[in-house]
Amino acid sequence: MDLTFTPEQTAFQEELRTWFAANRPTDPPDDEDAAYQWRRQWQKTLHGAGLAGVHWPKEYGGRGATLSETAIFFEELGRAGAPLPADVLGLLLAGPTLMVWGSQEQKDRLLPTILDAEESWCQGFSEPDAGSDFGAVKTRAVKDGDDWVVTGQKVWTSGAQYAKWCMLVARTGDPAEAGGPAKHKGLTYFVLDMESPGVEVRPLVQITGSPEFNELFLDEVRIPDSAVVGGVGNGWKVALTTLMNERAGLAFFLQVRLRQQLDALVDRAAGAGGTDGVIDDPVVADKIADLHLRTEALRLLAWKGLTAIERYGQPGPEGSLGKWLWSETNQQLVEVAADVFGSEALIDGEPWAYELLRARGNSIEGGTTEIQKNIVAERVLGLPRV
Amino acid sequence: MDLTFTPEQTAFQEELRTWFAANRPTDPPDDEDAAYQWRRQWQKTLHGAGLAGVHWPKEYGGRGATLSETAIFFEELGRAGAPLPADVLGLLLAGPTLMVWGSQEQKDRLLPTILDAEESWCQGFSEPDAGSDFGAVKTRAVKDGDDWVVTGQKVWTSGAQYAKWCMLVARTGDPAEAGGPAKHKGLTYFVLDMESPGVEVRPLVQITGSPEFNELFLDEVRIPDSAVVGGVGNGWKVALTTLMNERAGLAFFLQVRLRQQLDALVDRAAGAGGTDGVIDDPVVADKIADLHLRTEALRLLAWKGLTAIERYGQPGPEGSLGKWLWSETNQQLVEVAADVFGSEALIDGEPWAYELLRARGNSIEGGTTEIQKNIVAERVLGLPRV
Amino acid sequence: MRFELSEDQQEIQRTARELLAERSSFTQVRAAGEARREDDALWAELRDLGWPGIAVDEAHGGSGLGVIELAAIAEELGRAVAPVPFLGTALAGLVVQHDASDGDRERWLPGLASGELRGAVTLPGDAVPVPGASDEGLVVVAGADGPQLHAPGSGVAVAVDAIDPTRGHGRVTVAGAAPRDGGPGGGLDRATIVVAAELVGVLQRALEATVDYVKDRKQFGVPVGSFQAVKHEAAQMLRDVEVAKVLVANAAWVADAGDQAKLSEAAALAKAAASAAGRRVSAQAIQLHGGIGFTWEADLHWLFKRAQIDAVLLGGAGHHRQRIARYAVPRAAAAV
Amino acid sequence: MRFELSEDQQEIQRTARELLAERSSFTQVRAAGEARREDDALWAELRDLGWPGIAVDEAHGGSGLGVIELAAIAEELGRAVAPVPFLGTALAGLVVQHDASDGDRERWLPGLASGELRGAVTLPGDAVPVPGASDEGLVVVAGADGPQLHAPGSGVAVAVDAIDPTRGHGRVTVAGAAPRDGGPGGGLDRATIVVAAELVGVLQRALEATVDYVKDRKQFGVPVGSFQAVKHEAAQMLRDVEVAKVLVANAAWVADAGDQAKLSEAAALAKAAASAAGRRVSAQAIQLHGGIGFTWEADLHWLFKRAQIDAVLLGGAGHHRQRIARYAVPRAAAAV
Repeated sequence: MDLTFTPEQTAFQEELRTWFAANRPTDPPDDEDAAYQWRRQWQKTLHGAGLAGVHWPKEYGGRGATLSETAIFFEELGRAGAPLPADVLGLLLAGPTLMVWGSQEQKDRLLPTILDAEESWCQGFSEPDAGSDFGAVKTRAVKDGDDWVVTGQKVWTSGAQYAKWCMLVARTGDPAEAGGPAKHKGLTYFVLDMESPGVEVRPLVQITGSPEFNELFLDEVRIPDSAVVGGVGNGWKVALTTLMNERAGLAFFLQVRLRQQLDALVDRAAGAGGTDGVIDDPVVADKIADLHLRTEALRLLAWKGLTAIERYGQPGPEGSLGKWLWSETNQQLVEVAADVFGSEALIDGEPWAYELLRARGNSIEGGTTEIQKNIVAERVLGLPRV
Repeated sequence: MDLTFTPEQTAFQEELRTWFAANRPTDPPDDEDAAYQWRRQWQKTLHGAGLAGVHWPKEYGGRGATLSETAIFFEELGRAGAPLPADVLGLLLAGPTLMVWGSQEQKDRLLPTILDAEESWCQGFSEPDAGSDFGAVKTRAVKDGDDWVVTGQKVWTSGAQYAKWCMLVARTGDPAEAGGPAKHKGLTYFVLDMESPGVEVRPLVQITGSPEFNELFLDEVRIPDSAVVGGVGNGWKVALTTLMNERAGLAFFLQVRLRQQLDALVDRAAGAGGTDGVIDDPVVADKIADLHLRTEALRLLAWKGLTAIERYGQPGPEGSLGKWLWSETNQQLVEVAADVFGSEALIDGEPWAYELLRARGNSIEGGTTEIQKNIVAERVLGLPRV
Repeated sequence: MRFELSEDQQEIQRTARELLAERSSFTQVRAAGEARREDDALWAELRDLGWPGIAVDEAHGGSGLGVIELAAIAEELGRAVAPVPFLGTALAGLVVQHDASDGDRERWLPGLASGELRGAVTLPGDAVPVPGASDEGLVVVAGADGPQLHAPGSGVAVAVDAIDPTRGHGRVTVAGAAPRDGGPGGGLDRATIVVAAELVGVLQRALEATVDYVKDRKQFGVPVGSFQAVKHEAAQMLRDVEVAKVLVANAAWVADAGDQAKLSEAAALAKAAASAAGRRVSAQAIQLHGGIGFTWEADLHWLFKRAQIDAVLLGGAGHHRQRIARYAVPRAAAAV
Repeated sequence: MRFELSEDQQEIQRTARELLAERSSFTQVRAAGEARREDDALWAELRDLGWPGIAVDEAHGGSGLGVIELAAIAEELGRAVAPVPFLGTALAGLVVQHDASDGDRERWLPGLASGELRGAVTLPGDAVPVPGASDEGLVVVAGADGPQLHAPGSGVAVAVDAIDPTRGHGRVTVAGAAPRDGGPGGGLDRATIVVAAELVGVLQRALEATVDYVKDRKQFGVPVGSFQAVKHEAAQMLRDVEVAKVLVANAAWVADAGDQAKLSEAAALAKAAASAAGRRVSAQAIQLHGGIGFTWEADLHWLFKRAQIDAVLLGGAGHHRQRIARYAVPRAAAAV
């Protein structure tokens, strides 16, 4: 056991703290488009300091950070109260996927504009009738000369209104395969230019009132064959690479954000009773202690998972448990907040009210809690699929 | 809405209270066999007052009580701190099943000795590999002249060591049907004389240390054809009648017993803090309030279920929910008790320690909680079986 | 012992349900919610039908019926997330009628019964957005020493946009502790029961919508309702709703039977159960709808948002559980 | 940052596991439990190997290793439900070494380190059956003003038959409140961590037994482990165990790193997590075994019973959560 950082890691952490303190962004504008531009500017600032893609290899313009350093970066980003860069999908998902599967031409064209926030990305995986079931993808791509002609609908495409590119999975095999035993075989992974004719983006408003996601409609959109990633019919494998990258660094960011929310809640709960820096209501204290315990466990689980990956090349059970525990903990936190903060958590426009509503999505987005439990039972405990 | 008793019901309740006050049994002996005889004597006392089978029709020697009166009987029995009669399986299960399915000869021979506690019953439904799955019954009965020759094993047969008769379900059809699509077709319901050669009863000790249940081994036991109940191959239907009777009155008894346990716990929790008749620890108070709420809900659900049966001839969702809620509540209660009572709940032989261990069986016996939830989802909410 | 509404009570409930199915569909709720404007036409119609005064004494212009009938109507309005200022007005009527002075009764009840005057009830020291509280209406702060009545124009209520946009809310900041009991005449207890009844209606609707959805929606080639995890979660929702239902029904009956000794305990049990179920069931409804359930379009959020407010209005589950614990002690002492 | 045992620590754990698989199988545990007699031969063997003194200073006859190594051994003994008086003796060694006077160290540590003297630790005001507490051994009552040491023959401990029959317990009734912190030198904190570690071992075994069982056992023609409800319950067991594990590992590391400022909080987190998991996981193991799990024959009950005692020994989950809340406040104040 050694739960301290190496001198190099400590130096990196201190470098980041100093840099974040000096470069903390201003408060975000209220307007949605302006807020996006503000986060884009933040990414450019990070890029200027070589911090936009710390985990990217140096050959692609990154810093070549180790997994631990990447974790430290996301912890410090969260701790500084700074936002994620604008194109987190490009930086965490599209970029690493292209590095593995992309052609030289694709890498040369697409990677540099991710880092410098000149072109951003969205993800076209989910469909209205597919949900968590990748094999049910119905969006069709039919070869026509040197192009593929694509028609279909995608949902939950966050950032689509700002994206130049889309990671698109479509069915190039027999449509009858959808949902069948060969359902994963006929899938192909494309890079879609969002400015192509036939692409339509419609905002999908959430229960928070914010259009955080979009629906994406594709009507006979032409994609050149050169935009296929990883070969025709290989889309399932390529998409898995994308999905595997999804939560690596984010787990650290989310865990620190949870810690910050909890600290704000504890501070208020202690102040509210207000005698001597303790929480006067033992029932609230009991709940807050449990939140504190879970949040600390999430931090430790994230680091334990990293040790497993660094030493054995594969994650332990920590990763699969983390998403589930995080979403549940965040949902409990906002409910305790509703009790402690009263009105503030129930009045439109107040940050805690937004959190109360937004947290309901935590156990759905990025794989529902039900799916996470299946994964833990089947892949970690080895229980039979049926 | 009318949550009061009719004058007749109130009179019956008062009659019972008076009678129980005058006839409260002595404390039970420690020895297991002696305790059984004590409960048998108690049933004889009840029978002497016409109270052994209040729900039995008058033609069979019962009191012909309505469902509400039967509920009142079990509530008052529990409230008096009195035990259930010794042959609760005969009174609640075997008797009512025979009334529906038995031949005149069977009724004449078997019903009177149930009421007067001269002969008692056990239930041979469960098997080691069947558990909750009736269709997997493997005990075989093969016709040989006028007899059936039965070989197999049963488990969870409580009271088998004292029983004269056993409600036995065995497979008279093709053994290959077990677990197959026609799995319920080849079952037949027998009355087995426990004194027959080839019957062996072995105590099955529980985690409490008590042999509350038994294993029953049948080795070429001969049962006369006249002991078939409801016809060869009709065993599934007959057994369902038995199962439907299982919790009718017991729900009221269990609910009142839970209330008594909770009152004892509350009394102690209030005394422990001991200032002014409140529970000083708000965390304990919070948990106890929830137990109180659940116990009160169980009482109301039981009565609501009775209204549904009396008015519409079929139970509402209350019955299926009751078993699940009761077992969970009782398990929570014993854990709170372990916190409030300290040592007493963790020392062998102390009543609360017995309860702590015994409660673990609540969510397994009589259909596991998982099965109860399936039933609620499929039969009450109408969700698809697959 | 008959654990169901009488024929007359069922008729009231059925009529309310049919009217609101027509007049407060999700399309209409959406129109009101998105505009943040209550449905004045619907409110006028309900006033004409005498709903606001259903439990107000006939002497003061009401129908003189009981909490059972009022709760039945509140449940239907909850089920429909009706965009009208009914709840606050009805609650104020209960507290004024049972806990206030004769003079206050004469002064305020006729207006509340006709719905001409809007009302709202809250606890002192509470910071919850209060449905119906506005400077144009009567604001009742039900304190330990009985209700304080704040007349229209008193400025005690400040309008706020609560997360439930289907009716108006106000913030009422009055210091003091919430009363341990339920009002000198049981008015606050009755009001608490009616909030719980509205909440039960909201949850019943959320459960039904969820069951319909999971029967219909397919994933991995089968209805999602055939997955055991979904089944068990739906079963848990039903259990939560049923537990709240029987405790609310019991409390309403205790109120109308005039059993003052048991009223506070029954009301606390009803609200504790409904509040706990309120958060769990409305959240689980979204969960079992998956991504769709998290969209504005899916209409579940109207239910979720109203449930969040009702769950804390006149005290949340924790507040009422502390009250229940106090009632449990003498009860146990008597029994043991 | 390396979140796993070092090679040496892994070697200690592996050796312990192998030895106990041989010497404390369920057959052997059953023999001891049914006779209510600890396994003296096994205890002699463990004493020869120096286990009781693993974390006692070399100056006092121990091996001078840390809480990490001791916790690794305690975890294995828990996994094996070993019928030996190890736990109490090791806990007493920790408290005497870190929280007692030099004189007491010299007087008591050599005997505890060799296992010649048995020990036990409990909190004042607690009524839990204390593993190892007997009139023949040293009984430590870790109070708010430091530990009170009760020498053999003091009569402070009365032998009781606890529900866990695989080792001896005593009832120690000393008035007073449990300390808010974890001993003047962190000895009580370290002892708390070691109880949590034993508990984690018990739970890990319960989880593994359950997973094996549900993979194997068939019902309705398929392994019960293929039912989604069973899968999800098993997943929850794993989560509970993993959460407890990382918090125990962290606390042991904080103890050995000598970070006194963080020790009490880390110990409280570890014990709160392990105690909560202790009840849930051991109960769920029985549940997922169905009827079989409820039988004496199935051996799960040895795990369940030890888990019940460990869950409340040196404070249950609720006690430690109240402590955690106190540590959370200054932490938040510093951060916000």
